[in-house]
Amino acid sequence: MNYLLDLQSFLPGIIVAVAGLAAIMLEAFKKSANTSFSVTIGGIAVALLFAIQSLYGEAGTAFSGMIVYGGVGAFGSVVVLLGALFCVTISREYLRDLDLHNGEVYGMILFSTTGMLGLAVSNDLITLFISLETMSICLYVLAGLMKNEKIGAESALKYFLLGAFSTGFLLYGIALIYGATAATNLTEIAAAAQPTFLFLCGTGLLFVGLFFKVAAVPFHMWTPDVYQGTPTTITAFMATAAKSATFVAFVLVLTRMLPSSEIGDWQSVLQVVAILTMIVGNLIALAQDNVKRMLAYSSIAHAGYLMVGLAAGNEAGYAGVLYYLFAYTIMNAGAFGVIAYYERNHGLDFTEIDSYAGLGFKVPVMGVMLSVFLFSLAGIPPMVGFIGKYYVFAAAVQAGLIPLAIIGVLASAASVYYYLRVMVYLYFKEAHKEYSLKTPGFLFKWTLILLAVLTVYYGVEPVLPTSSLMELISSYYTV
Amino acid sequence: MIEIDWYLALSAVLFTIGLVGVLIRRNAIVIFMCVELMLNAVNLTLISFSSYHGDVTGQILVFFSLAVAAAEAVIGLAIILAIFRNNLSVDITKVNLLRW
Amino acid sequence: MDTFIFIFLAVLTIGSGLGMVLNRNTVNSALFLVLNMVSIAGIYLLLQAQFLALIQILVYAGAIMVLFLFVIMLLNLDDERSLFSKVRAKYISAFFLGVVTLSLILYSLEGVADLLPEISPEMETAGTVEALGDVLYTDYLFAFEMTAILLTAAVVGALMIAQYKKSNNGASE
Amino acid sequence: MESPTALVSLIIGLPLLGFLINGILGLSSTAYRSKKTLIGILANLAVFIPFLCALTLFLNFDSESAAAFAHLFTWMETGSFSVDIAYQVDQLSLIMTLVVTGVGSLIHLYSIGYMAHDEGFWKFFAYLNLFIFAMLNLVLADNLLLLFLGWEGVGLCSYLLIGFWYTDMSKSDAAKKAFLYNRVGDFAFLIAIFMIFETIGSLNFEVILTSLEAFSGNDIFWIGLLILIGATGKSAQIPLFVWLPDAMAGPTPVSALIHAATMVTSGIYLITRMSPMFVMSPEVMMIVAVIGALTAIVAATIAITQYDIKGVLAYSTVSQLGFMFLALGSGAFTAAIFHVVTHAFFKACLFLGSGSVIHTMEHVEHKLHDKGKDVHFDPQDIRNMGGLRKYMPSTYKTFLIATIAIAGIPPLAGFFSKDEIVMHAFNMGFGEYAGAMYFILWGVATITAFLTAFYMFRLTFTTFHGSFKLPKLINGTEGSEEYLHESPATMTTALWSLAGLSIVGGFIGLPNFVSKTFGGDGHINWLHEWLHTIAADIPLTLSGTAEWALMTFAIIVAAVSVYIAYKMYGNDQQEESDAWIASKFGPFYRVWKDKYSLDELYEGAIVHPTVNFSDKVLAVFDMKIVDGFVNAIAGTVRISGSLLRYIQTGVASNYALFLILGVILVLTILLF
Repeated sequence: MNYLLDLQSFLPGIIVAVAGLAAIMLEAFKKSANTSFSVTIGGIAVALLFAIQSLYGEAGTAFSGMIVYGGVGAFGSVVVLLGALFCVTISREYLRDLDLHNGEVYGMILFSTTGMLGLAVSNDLITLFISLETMSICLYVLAGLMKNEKIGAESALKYFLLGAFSTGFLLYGIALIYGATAATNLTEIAAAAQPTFLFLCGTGLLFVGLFFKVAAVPFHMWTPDVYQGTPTTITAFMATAAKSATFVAFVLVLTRMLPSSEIGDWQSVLQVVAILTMIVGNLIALAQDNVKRMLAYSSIAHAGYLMVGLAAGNEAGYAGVLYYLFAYTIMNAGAFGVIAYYERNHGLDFTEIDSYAGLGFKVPVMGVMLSVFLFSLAGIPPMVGFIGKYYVFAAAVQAGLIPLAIIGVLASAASVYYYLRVMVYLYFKEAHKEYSLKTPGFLFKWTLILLAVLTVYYGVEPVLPTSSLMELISSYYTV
Repeated sequence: MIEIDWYLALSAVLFTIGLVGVLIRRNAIVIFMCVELMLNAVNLTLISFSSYHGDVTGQILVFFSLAVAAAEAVIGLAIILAIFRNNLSVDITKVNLLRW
Repeated sequence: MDTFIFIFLAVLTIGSGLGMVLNRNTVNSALFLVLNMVSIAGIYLLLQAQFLALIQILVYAGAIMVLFLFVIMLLNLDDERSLFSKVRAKYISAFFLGVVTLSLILYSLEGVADLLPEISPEMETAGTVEALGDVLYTDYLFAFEMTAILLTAAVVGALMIAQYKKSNNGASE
Repeated sequence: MESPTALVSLIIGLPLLGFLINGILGLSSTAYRSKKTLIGILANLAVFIPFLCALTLFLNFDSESAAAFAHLFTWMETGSFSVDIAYQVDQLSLIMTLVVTGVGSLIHLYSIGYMAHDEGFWKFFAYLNLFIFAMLNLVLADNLLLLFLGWEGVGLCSYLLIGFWYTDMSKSDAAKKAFLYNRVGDFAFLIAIFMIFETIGSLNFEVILTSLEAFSGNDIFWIGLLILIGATGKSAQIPLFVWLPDAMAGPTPVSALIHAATMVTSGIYLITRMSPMFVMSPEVMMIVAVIGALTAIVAATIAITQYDIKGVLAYSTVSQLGFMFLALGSGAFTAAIFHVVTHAFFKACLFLGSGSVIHTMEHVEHKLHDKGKDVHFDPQDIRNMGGLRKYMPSTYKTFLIATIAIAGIPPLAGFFSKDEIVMHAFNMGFGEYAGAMYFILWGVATITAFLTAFYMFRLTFTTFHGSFKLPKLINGTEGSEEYLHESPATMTTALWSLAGLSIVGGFIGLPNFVSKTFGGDGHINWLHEWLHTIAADIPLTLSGTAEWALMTFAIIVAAVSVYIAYKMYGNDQQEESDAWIASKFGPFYRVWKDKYSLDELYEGAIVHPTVNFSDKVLAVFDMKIVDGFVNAIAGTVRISGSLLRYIQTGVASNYALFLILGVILVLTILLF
């Protein structure tokens, strides 16, 4: 066994973990949050480079089949690292204003990212479980960053209690699958799988654990509360990187552990949950007056669209999910970023939609960018969000799930209402009182501009056409 | 000789007791203890399968699950401390500022 | 003989579990949970998982539950009379949901005994520290390393959350 | 010819880049907005460099070259349907690109001076660049879908630019009107696109035009008709032309660029592109010709009665577009494109000249205000002008050149193109299908040509000859002629360039018969040679003598018309002469002056009855049933949203309850 080779296959994760340790050490001994910040950015950026490099390498398994490298896992790692990178770059100013800027926060973000990277490459239920827990434990802490505020502690408590509760189901699912197949490795399970009730029940409970993490209805209830009570840039991190990692793990489970649809009717489960998620997420989002909470429900709705791609169960669907994750990471990080900016100026209450009246003209570039991100989230061409939706819905149609696609399109049409509502407030309502906004800092502003440019650019030229994503998926068939 | 059914059923019953406990209790610490009970129940299932399969993987998984439980306990109790400081209570029905 | 021990332990486990859920005193609940964990450790012995039985007592009953008790004492939460849910519908629905979930799980266990009739003879050696350590540091190295990160993160995270009114400007403490 | 991808990317990309740079920087930085020189130069380069690129492509191309394609990327792809961002470089698209970027560059140059004092300077140039980008997409697209995107894009830009001074209510109304009338046409065009896709399964021009036999005669008729309706919307033909005169509310360079030289000719471009299909249906051809001739004469008669300098030019544009449609309908696609080119030159020149005049008249008004005189007058009303040639010689000379060109006096540009059109219409009179009709159309065209020369010289004489009338008409404006001045160099440069083009522009389409008469080989019509692979022209069958006779006749008509106009308006007799015409033509004149009451007709015949009907009948139906239904759905959605949110009680154990419900749901689906 060549450990060096194994280590190399998880190089991005190792780099991020080491950076995390460094960030905490720097905080402890040098008391320098800025150095930690630089280490964090540097670590994630280097990890990102290695992840991109492995995207072009060949696929295989490492650590005695515990993880996969290359292929879908590499793509997932890239998306996770992108999400982490963007969220960290927009975090500094925001956290400073909240008086939360210190190295431990970055350490937590990095450890959490390590967990996500493990999740995105897991080829074994044990890896999946441990990585998921590493990610979650750090997220519980991050959710409670504003521990001296009532809502901060509350969001951490809810996230933690329900997260631990769902972990119970996840672990039970793994136990039953193990009982039915005597294996935890995904491919070994696929080889040993029989359509026994034990196995089906196990996969069902495993799904529950994953559904919880991606905030699918009816496992979504924690999402709005936690998103609202978490510092906004950290919310962006949860909504993009964490969700992407879990969805990639989901894709790995479906393609590697459950390739045969004859054993169980997983597609129906995914379909029902997708429909529930799209409908409930969008309906409640319609009734929200808090922009941050609205975005939380919208992220639930987006989990529904992603689930449509999973329910399609074909390569096009999985490829669509991967593309959508990329798109979603870009546009959602951007949207949360702009909201964080507005919030930074006027405190935490400044997420009520009423306070957005007339904001669009204050710092025009921010207003325009928020509009771009919201257009993209609403799936209006030529934004990247449209392309993502198009791919997953087209895959559903290809798989013959036409009703599902129709519900998806209707739901996303309804979603236009609440996204545009924010824009109506931004541009067509009179501001209640005169005030000025802080000028956004250099890094913050240009990160958002980059995100906005990417949102439009990938909407106009989707350089990651589904066919090459499909190759990523099929590259795993032999390993 | 005890058949595996009995172990599994015992485990399922314990799991359900924990589950119902989570639903009916209002004390955050007790709810958390119920979750620990659920995890224990799952560990029992894993060890039973491990023994009857004669495969060590299940025990390894229990080992990791113990580590996770320990980590969760540390974090969870810290969060409960924070809640207590803010609310002077650990009653979760009173922790409902975030809703709707 | 095994059977009697099992029945005894099973009754003890279920009883202590119910005791934990139903007792109004938080300290008592915690003590019931300790009892529950010890008896589960006994069942592990029946299943020939000696090492894990030991850890169960050391880690769970010994470390984790002491932590629980410590926090309960710290917060002075011994009595919870007022904290019991008064809504009867909630009990009924919780009980109902519990029964449905339990029956679904039990339903899925059908036929397992035919597949796995008896404890594998390999367990004589498989439950020992050597056997576990052997695979833990080779086959499951990745998970082991990830656990290391997990525990580090948990310790740091707990500090972050539990620190009281830390002034955060530039980490002056 | 090697692959044109790089050059095409530049041609398409630079205007977009210009739009993005000026748009984003202008939006984000107020400091940038005041750097007008920089903004102007960037915007100009963003059009001028593409012009040079197009010129390079053009010089490497000859009339026999096969079309070259630049496939930039595939936007989306599923199954047989793909959206390709791909461009087609051939003789036709090159001509159009040269016109769009060439005239576009000059107008951009002119705008630097014209808009110099406007607050929205950066926005104006950003929009203009965006327009050029959309227009280039339209003319270079290799498939109907991309063309349609460009088609919608130019519509959007036109809407934005007409309403550029959106604070003025009437201007934003004009923008809305343009938008609405265009939507009607676009809708028809879209249906045509669907029909084509359904039959052929592709929207690529090459594929469509090589598989025309797949269409039944009926299909061709309906598709042709729908495309025609689309074209009448964008190119302001009967019945959808009423938006164009109102569209002159926008800044004058916009009128010159969009509503005279480029966007409004996109309908003609589209039909020429699809010409092999149109010639298959003589019925549609005749409808096209009739619409064109009718529009030409209707607009010309209205133009006679107008006092607004831009109004006259607007109706003149509609009328000239009518000529182009007549050409299309007569199978003279080359002549139509020829007229597009020459018209772009002289009409842009006229509009810019009028802009120069308006600019100076506004200057007079401002100066008077500065002097504390509270006078108001319409700076666009020609009755206030007169004698301007003394004060703005360059504007006068260029305006006069362009007027001669549009009037059809040889050897200026307008003469050749218009003559070719009229001749083709006459030629079609001998055709198999509806010959007599084409003779009538020829007559209509000749009368229109007469009217064109007349109203254009009326405009020129009234504006520039005689004496400055403002001081005589309005108290407090005495001595205001001292404020009249020539426009800045950026504006006159553009004017002179366009005037020069109006003089020589006609030589790209010299009539072939002239050469034959003098023993040549009959191939001096360069444009005809250039486009012969694309435009499915119906050849002329007239004898040389007949052609000479027709041409001479046309020259005489134009000359007589100019002479009459000179006699009537050459020396300050505008008021008496208009009155004389009014008395002579009595009821007709009133109809012309009321613009055939078309706006009122649409209002009365369509809008009012619809409103009445809907008030009386539909309203009840609407309120009780439709509204009820819609409200019920919307209400249900909103209420269920509002109710559902209360599931979220904020108590964690309730959340756990739903989680368990989910568990039961999942397990039930899987196990049973």
